[in-house]
Amino acid sequence: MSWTLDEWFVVALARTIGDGEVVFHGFASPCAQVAMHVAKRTHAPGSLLVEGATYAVDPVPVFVPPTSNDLALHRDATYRMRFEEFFDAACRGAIDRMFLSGGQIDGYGNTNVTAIGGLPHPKIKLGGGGGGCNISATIGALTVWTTRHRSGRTLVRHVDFLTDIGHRTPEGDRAELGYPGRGPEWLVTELGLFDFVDGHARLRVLFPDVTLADVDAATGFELRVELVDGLLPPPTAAELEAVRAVDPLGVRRSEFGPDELRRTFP
Amino acid sequence: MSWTLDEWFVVALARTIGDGEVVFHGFASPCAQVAMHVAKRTHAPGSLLVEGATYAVDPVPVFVPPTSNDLALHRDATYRMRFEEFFDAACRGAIDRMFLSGGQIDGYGNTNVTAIGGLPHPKIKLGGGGGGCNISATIGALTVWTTRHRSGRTLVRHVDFLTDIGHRTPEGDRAELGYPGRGPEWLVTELGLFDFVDGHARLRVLFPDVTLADVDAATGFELRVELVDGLLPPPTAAELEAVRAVDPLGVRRSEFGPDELRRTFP
Amino acid sequence: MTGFHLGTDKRATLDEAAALVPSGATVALGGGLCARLPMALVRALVRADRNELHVVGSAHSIDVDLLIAAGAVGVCEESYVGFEQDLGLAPAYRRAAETGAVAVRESCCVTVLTQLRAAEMGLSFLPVRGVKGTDMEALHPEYRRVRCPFTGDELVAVPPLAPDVALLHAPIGDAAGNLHLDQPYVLDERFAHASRMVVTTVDRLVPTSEVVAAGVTIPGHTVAAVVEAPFGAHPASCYPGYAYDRPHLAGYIAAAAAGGSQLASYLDRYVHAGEDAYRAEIDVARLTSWSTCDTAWQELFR
Amino acid sequence: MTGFHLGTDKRATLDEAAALVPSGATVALGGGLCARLPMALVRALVRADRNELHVVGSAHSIDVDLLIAAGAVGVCEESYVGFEQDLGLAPAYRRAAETGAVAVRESCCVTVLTQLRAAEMGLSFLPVRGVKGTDMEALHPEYRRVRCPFTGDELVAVPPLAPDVALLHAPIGDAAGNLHLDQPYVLDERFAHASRMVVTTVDRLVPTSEVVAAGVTIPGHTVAAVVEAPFGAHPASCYPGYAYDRPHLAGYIAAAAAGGSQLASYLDRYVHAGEDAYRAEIDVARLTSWSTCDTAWQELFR
Repeated sequence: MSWTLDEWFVVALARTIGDGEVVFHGFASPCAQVAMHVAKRTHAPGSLLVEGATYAVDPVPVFVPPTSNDLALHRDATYRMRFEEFFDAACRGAIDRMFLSGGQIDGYGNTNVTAIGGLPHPKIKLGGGGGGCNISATIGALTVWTTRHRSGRTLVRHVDFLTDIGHRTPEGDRAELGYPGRGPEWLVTELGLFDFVDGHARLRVLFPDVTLADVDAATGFELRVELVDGLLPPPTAAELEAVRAVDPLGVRRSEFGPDELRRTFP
Repeated sequence: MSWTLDEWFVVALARTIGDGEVVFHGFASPCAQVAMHVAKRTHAPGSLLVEGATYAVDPVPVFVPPTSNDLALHRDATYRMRFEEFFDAACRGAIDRMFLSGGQIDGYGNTNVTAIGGLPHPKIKLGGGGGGCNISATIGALTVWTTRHRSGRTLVRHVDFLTDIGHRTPEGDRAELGYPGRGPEWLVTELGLFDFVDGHARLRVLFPDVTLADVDAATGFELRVELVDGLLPPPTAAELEAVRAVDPLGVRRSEFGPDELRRTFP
Repeated sequence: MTGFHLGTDKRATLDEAAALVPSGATVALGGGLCARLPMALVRALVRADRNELHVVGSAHSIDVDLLIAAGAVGVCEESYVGFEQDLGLAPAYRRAAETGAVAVRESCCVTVLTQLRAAEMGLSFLPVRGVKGTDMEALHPEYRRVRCPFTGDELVAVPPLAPDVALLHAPIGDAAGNLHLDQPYVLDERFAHASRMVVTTVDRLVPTSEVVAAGVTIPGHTVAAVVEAPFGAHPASCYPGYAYDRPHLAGYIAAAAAGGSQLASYLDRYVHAGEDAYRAEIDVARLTSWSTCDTAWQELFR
Repeated sequence: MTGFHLGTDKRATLDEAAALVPSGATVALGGGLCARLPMALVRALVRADRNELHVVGSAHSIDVDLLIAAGAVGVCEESYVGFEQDLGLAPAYRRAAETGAVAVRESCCVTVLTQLRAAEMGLSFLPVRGVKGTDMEALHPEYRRVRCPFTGDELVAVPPLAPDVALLHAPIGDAAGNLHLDQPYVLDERFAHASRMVVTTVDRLVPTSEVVAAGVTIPGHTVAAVVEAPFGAHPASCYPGYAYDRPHLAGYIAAAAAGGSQLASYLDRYVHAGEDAYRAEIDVARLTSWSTCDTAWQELFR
């Protein structure tokens, strides 16, 4: 049995979901989207999935299309939340976990999905943050991810524009801001896996074809490292099968550069 | 052709509705409820009716039942507002007119539908105000009515409890309170018809079997009088036909005492 | 509500449902006036001898009045309790308000809605446009004033209202608690999302596919327990099943107005005897005749 | 919206509809991402040479980008503009933001929702829980802070947002403007109630009874004009009619990214040539094939 990095990456995201959690992903997030369904079909059958921009509850799509507001994603959902119903639930803390990515991510897990170079004079205007600015403050826990760690431009010391809240902003930490959400719990990259301690990312695991020097070279924020064994076991057969069944079009692959897509394991 | 006081009263209420107005009545308001449909079927075909506690838009009920949240009142409605949709529309000024009654009504058109004797020690606990407390502030204009003027206990100098806003409260007038609604425009009683000038009720017409002395004896607030002709013409055949067609059960009659129900015209 | 209620089988008995509502709880009552009231749950709470309930909602009738008649209510924060012009004032509510047996914190539909929305939106306050200048504010020392940072206007600020439990009744629902309602929904949707849990009865427990086909109004993830209770809203209406039972309501009002042994005998016959005995007393043929023709429908109200 | 739109016949042409949207107007765009976008109205506004529009909404794509590409937009206050991982950044938006040709007032879905609700509720402000600590506040000098009178917490206060016009597209609607939508409604309902008027296209203009049978999502009293425009959301999807037209979108993106003559030729061919010519270019068989089987559906995205 062999598998690709994109498959393992999705499995790593999926494992951040606890059984019985209420989980949401935003649009433009194929890896997170696939991961939610993988979790539901493997270790977290009791989770409740809110399907991205459709707000459908626990749908069973036959495939994941590359656009997030598509009828294919509603399949077999008993219920579709209204837009305001979902965002109210997120604001009052009824959603346990959300997946968040960013063009830039700092050591506190703050993300920039608005503009490289900031505003009003962006170097690159990114798409924008959707609802993350508010709901990153109140959702139970966040799984942050990027597939562009190796670029050296993604994990940065300071985000050029703070769109979504991590553990600490220039105006204070979550307690000082009055934010009930617990903030980023995991940061998953194509190089390895971070958790957060004292509100700062800490590297726990490297993918087997990655060295600490690779991560060090690619990370702009202070690199805290405390590696452990057993936190990123290889995908099980069931997990791989779920990834492939959920995502026959391979939309997850659109998040990765061509070099990363060539990585295979073991 | 002859008609009864309850029929003429409903016609008088109906005539306060302008063609093209968006009109609402609350629950426990059979006269107003029937009046809305009479107006729609006679002089105000372009009005939009929001049917009481069902929030159905422009239904055509076959009969008016004596309970306001009943499926019979939805008949042929294209649309039913949600509860919050109606109240939001009322709060932002999208509803042109509402009918309001009260156990007590003062000269400014403030009403008490909460408790005779006030709270916390009421002499008579009335049913309560529904949504009037807020929306009397913002709805375009109010038609206030009572069928108990003659009792002497209804039109009072001071309401024991101010539930719904008229033109002026102890905390100030509508401008001072920041209320965009224009307040009470008409006060219709079983004795006659008042308009409002400088924020105070002014008697304009008596029913033909009523004297000024009757009204004077029955009115607790300062009686301002400026009678005019032609403001309360007899019901037309079309109006009477509409009253009888809309209300075959005679629910409007439940608002009147037995003596008033015996009044016939001409 | 913070925290969804997961799980696919929430079926319960009326007693189990009542056990989720302790004395002293803040209870939102679904439906409105004499339609879709959770009467089987109300009766179960009376049998379970609850007291000091804090009831909240918009315009209600026999649900609140019966709870008060049975001594179950400490605080009443509804916008209206009564039987309109048809059957008049609510006798037990009126008496309890006049004697002080129940604390009257009458509210306004818009205020209650706004407070539920604050809970639903996770906000610690929301402003209302009205209330200022009325006597409602004196009745609610928990309200505050807040100045609009844009206009400088002073508005009334109200706190969030997150009921401990919302008691609902629906014509159909499934084992997971997905409910279909017909309009008007009144505050049932807002109650479901703002409350810590929904406890519901349904006239018919059906497969999920039947609820989905009719349309899911209240999602199962807001619901902690669902009880099949045919005629569970009676003597209120629950169309398309059954209409308003005017003779029963009139009988209740006479008993509640008289109090004493007449009230006790109503409670014995219609509450303490249990739901099976209750249903046996319903004139099913009459209350379901509304759909045969408009004349039959009208006859129900004469 | 203050003031309902009464009347039973609001049928209009695309040109008449566009005439209701002056340059400089604040325009809410219905639908979301690449679904149910009011593209025929967007094209009509470009043909009518509008400029300095202030567009507001949640997550959008070619609707906003095409308006920007054509020079129609002055201020962009959406929460996202782009084509997700599938087709990437929005080329015209990106260029206009980077050159300063459009003022970027990016917002958050929750903030926009809250501002619409303030307008809908007739309130001069509402608080949001988040935003504090982010750079969004600096981007919006119109926000204020407000102190919660209960907790003492400082919250961000946002003003009401009442768009001059909401441009919607629906699969079906009647002459009075009653519209049926399938979920997700995104912000269409909120736009309809918060805006001064709705201007809408429908794939099919049908009798009222057909809209009622499907369910009225947007009531006619919010709607000022309704235009029958088959494939009016294309190249976005409008199920059950038609799916996302990926090749068309890719072609647009290439043209918009190139700018200059390539963009001009896209506009000539697909916008200035008019809707009849536009519809003639649509591969109807392909886009309606999604319903035949899951395999065909998947093929649309390969």
